[in-house]
Amino acid sequence: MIGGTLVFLNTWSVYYGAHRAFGPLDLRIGAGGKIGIAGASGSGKSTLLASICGLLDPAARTSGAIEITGRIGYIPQESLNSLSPHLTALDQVAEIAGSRERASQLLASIGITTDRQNFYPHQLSGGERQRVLVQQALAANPDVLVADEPTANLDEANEALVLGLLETHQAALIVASHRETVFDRLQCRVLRLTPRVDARLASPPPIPEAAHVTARVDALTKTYAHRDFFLRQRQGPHILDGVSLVIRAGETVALSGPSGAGKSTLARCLARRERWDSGQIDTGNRPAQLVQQEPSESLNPRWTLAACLREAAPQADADVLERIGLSAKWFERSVSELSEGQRSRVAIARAVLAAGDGLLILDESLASLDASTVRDVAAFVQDAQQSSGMACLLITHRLDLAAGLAHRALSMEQGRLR
Amino acid sequence: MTARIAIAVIVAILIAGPWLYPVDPIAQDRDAANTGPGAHHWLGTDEYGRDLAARFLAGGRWSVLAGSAGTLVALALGWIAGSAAGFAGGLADSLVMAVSEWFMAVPWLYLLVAARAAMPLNLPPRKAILAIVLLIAAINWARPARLARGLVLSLSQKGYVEASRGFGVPAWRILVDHIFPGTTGVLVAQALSLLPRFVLAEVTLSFLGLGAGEPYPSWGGLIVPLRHAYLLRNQWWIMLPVLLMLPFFASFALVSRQLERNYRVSR
Amino acid sequence: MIRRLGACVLQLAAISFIAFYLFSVAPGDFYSAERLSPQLEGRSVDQWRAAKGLDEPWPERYVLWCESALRGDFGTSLAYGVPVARLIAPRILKTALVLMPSLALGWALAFSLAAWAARRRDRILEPVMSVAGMSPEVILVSLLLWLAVWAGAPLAGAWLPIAGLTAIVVPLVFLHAFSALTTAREANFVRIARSRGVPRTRLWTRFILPAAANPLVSLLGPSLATAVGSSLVIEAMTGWPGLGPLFLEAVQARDYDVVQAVVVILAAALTFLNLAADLLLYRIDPRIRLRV
Amino acid sequence: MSDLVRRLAFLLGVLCATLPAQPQHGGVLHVAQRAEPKTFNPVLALDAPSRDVLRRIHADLISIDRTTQTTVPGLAESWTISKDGKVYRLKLRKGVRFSDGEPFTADDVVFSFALYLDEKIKSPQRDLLVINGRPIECRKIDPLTVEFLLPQPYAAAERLFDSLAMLPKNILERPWRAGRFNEAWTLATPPQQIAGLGPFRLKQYHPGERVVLERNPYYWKPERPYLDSVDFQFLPDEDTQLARFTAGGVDILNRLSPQAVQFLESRGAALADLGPGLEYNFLCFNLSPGSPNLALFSQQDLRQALSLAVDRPAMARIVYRDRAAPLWGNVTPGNKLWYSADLPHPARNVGAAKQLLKKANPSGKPIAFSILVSASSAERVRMATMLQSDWKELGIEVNIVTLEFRSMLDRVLNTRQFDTCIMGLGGGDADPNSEMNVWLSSGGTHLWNPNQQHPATDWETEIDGLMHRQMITLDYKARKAIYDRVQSIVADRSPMIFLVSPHVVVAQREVGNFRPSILDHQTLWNADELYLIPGKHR
Repeated sequence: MIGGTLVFLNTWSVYYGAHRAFGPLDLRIGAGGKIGIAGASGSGKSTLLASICGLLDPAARTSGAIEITGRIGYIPQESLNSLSPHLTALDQVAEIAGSRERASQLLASIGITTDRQNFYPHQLSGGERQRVLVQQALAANPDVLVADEPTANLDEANEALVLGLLETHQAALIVASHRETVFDRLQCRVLRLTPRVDARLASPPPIPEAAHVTARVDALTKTYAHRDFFLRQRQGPHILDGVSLVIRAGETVALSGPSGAGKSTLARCLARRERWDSGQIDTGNRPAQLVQQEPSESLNPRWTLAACLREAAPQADADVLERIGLSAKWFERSVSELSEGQRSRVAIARAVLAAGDGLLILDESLASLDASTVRDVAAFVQDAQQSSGMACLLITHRLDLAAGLAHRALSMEQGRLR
Repeated sequence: MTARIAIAVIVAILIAGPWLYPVDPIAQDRDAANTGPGAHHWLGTDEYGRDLAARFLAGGRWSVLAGSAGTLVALALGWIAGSAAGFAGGLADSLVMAVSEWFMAVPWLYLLVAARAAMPLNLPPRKAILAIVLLIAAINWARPARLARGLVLSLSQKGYVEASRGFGVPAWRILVDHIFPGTTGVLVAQALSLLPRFVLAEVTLSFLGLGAGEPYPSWGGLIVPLRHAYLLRNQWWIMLPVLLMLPFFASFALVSRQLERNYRVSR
Repeated sequence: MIRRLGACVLQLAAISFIAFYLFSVAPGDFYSAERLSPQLEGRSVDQWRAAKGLDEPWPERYVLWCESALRGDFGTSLAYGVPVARLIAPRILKTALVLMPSLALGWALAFSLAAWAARRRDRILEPVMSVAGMSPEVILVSLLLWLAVWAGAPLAGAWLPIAGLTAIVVPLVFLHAFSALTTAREANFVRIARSRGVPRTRLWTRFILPAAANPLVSLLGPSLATAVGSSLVIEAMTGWPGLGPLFLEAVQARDYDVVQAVVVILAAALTFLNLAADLLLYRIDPRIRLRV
Repeated sequence: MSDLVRRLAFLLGVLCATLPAQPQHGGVLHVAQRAEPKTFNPVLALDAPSRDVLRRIHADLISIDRTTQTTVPGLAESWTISKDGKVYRLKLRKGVRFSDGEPFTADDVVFSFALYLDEKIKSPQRDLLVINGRPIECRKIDPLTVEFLLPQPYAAAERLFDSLAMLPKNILERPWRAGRFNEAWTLATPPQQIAGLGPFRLKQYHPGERVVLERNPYYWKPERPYLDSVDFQFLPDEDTQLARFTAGGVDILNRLSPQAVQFLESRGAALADLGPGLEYNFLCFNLSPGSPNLALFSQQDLRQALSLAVDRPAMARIVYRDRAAPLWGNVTPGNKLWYSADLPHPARNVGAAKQLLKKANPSGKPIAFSILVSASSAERVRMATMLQSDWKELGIEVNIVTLEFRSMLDRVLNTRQFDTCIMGLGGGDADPNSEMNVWLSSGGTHLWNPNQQHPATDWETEIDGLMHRQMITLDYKARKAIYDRVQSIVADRSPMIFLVSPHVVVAQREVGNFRPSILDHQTLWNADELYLIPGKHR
């Protein structure tokens, strides 16, 4: 085979049972090569990368040829269980790097200070974890870096850091993402598993004059207190510190800020999923509807779409599916048959129906969704705002979304709104 | 898969027993006492000359029923208490857990002794044993409860549960619609691993002097002689019924394990 | 810590109460058997009962028991006429003498078996163990006895009860260890670490074993509980002079001070082992130790 | 092969045991015991295990020769009985010493009886020494003579002295005076503080494990005992006992279960079948006023019908593997002095039984009742199972209720809430006097209707009279005649249905002078004569 080729795929495809995840696919990458894998969610990006790294789960069947020469460094999509909960950040890297000194340098080089190096994954922020994963991969100084959504739920600052790392490293690069900006930044040849879609977002509808207040938050304060092993009270830091906020009917408010700033806590309080220490929340007669990261999680996989939708809105019928870009025929299908992205569409649509003229909160729900999904969902939300005057709190770290969808943008830091 | 078939076959045999092998399990053919397997008595006879094959079949029918009853009670109590604790959380939770710990530490033997002694004299032995088994089941709610609690705890943090809370679905509906269905897999697995224990409970009971249901056969009763395996080596055939039970128990264990693994994977 | 201990003490109190109550509902008492002897007049038996205060209602007896127990005096055995403490002390040692080795042995054996089975994705051992786990002690021991004689092994000494107990512990531990290890080795971060080229031994020592630890640590208490329960029966059968024969005899003879003492002591042992297990968990699992 | 060797060894053993070989000194005899002793104080000992051990340590004035079942001199070398049978004068042996070297005198005898009769101590032996509410008196005549005054003539009173341990005044008097006798000689007492007159003395006690006795150097019989020590091992489980026996760790086994006997037979062990013992098993009807089924059971025809329908030989064959004697009366063939041979032994006759039943139950309405039996006695549960199938042929539905031992006793002796129960009696002495409480209608163990103020039936009245008469009749023949009458009444009225009497079977490995008996202690009663046949013991 041709010298310098590190990864070579020939009519390569992966099946789960009868369903083909992707392919057949041809791909060749040599030293220094950079390939971006684009495609709607459910198009098999992650499966492709896993298959290259030999991390396919045993159930999958493959066909075609694959040749890997040289060491692969895999950067999985950030999540708690991609790092061992029993090792400190330093050890995670040291296990690969061989020496703690080198590991310490590597981590310091990406802004993880020596004191935070001895933290365990659950103590680190999502961004820090993602950076640790990257450094772990780099520590093995691989010939090919395989990164799966490396920036999916990172704020601007972290995203820049991580992409910087990938850029500067001399290894060849295969990166999967649903965001074109990543590819532009890394200047890589883009391989599309599904055709590119026009992801321009419709501008937000005007807020009707004298719109009544849908949600009011006054001086909301919350600290985390827990009993430790010896049943002693432990006073935690302020998560929310006198937050006040007003959202009017039909209005969309974007809320951004570094991870750990208290955005999600505010959302959970609004949705009455958490208690707070002091202050008032008034969302009218019903609590706010909250959709969190991984919206698909909020559908019971054992149920049919019909059941899921009707649980929230008894009057829901099949044409809801049409309006979010799914076929009405699937109304009676089981959730488990749907792809990640399709589930997310349904989940968000359901929340919208449930919210009615109340408040809808999207907490990073759009972060991991591909462009076309975001577009359809956004459209659906905006319809609802126009027809029923639903208000929307959009928590996101993506300025493009905030700019495209919100009437006004707020940012939060250390429990305070700015 | 084979295990499931095995279970089905054995259950079928047990049910069809009286027709396949029409022998009275409690008739004493005293001249043929302690005879080995033969054309007359397929599995030989016990010290009264009662046909062991017939006793195996009849006993199996009864023991499996009694065992299932026991399992049902234990799991029902355990699951209700456990999921209540796990779902409600807070004080109720810690209370249930504490009580369950007591239940596991207290010697219940006396309760069994007392209960047996308090039963009316005209209560047929089988009903008496069944009552004891059910009592044991009621006492053994603790372990299933802890299991159920764990499951419910993890389930009630799932996105779709929080979501339907958000929709204002009442708690009982959430339990019924989302949480119980989520636990059924493990529930069945538990049931399968518990049932044999309840069938075997009788053995320990008889060791503790809580009696067997003479003259009526039961699998527990057929195993009891094995306690004297050392003495009864020259009556090897008393082991035959036990050997016949093994595949049954084994396949139960197998299926139970499979179900548990499936659950682990699905999570 | 104080609160935690307080909870344990409360639990012990509850257990002692329930045990005592259950005792009182069982018919007959220590002297029932003497009534059957033709050489004895019923009157003398009544006198004995009265002398030992057996004719008092059980609540009073319980209060009395609590008072003396708090003073560290567990009463006097009806059968032996000596303080229960003196009766039990030597036997606890003997029981520990078989408990500890068989627990250690059982855990070691079961764990290595489980690790082996988990590594080569073995499918046979598991069902075998779960069937073995069902067999009642009484039968297990008598089969052991049979084997021992057949093999001409010496029947005196500790090895027989130890073997029996180990046979009880192994399946229990194996099943938990096996499922814990199989889940751990399939865990996401383990597969990633493997793909990063972490050598196998490191993979097991640094990634898989810590991940499998939690369920096993929380198994410590239950495994001891099971072992103790079985040891009572096994000792009685093999004639090992531990708590077992004494306890079963006392149960049948309604020698309630002895029974009560044994129950409370065992319960205490279990409670504090559970506490220790939690402490250990707290030490080894950062997610519990360091909450955000 | 190894089996052949074993058989040869066994034959050899039998030879050596039978040939008048010269007894050898030395060696340890290992004996298996179900439970450990509860006390080392013979005055307080309630349970068999304690007595089995203590009787090797202590000695009595007059003993019952276990083989002839008649009395022979013990510490008292001779005794005389006054004409009216109220005064017993015992002459003690000269130069007898306790195991600590202290001499044994009349004072010790008087002291011992003071202990047994002390109301505060509440010794279980006390009731034996109290005749019609008046205690026996004990007087010292001179250092080697004691005199016993009975409140009334008492047949075979000398038997009372058997197994009444004579105790050292110099050791036990202080605690007794201090009112702390109940703490004396417990299991916690150091062995050297315990002294007795028996062939052995206490050496070590390992809690829950074993008691070791050593040769008593001061034992009064010259050259006795042969054994250096006796080692009682506590093995609650019979299977383990047998395993140890076959492995050679145990020399003597007592109270063997039928299964065990069969097993030992198959292993060719040296078994001694002594024929039926004193234990008689029976089904007892509940004839108390409050009995649930009184109307039914008080019909004699029914009781007799049921008795007729019992297949006793089959019971002996199946329950005891033919090592038992069918019973039709309360005295077993094993009781040489009191067995009455001319008691009728009607064979099973279902036809006749049905006839009787019709008389008892003309309406022919279905009869159903329950049999109460202790779950801890496998044999009696088996009897119940057989009775049930026997009586099914009479169209009677029997429900077997197996209860844990003490729960069952509570129903039988306390609440009296039962229809019928299966029990066994006859552990003690062969003499009728030891069973007064069973046959007197006022007795506490008059099981079918205990503690009556006045006899409920005329036949019970008659039995009462007879029992009192035999107690004061001194002539054996006359007593025998009276007691035979009692037996025939009970058998005919059958308030109890007598079933079977198991043989006493014991096993031994190369033990010389082995002369087992059906009376307690079956194998060790002549421990001072036992010796180990040389060359056979590790």
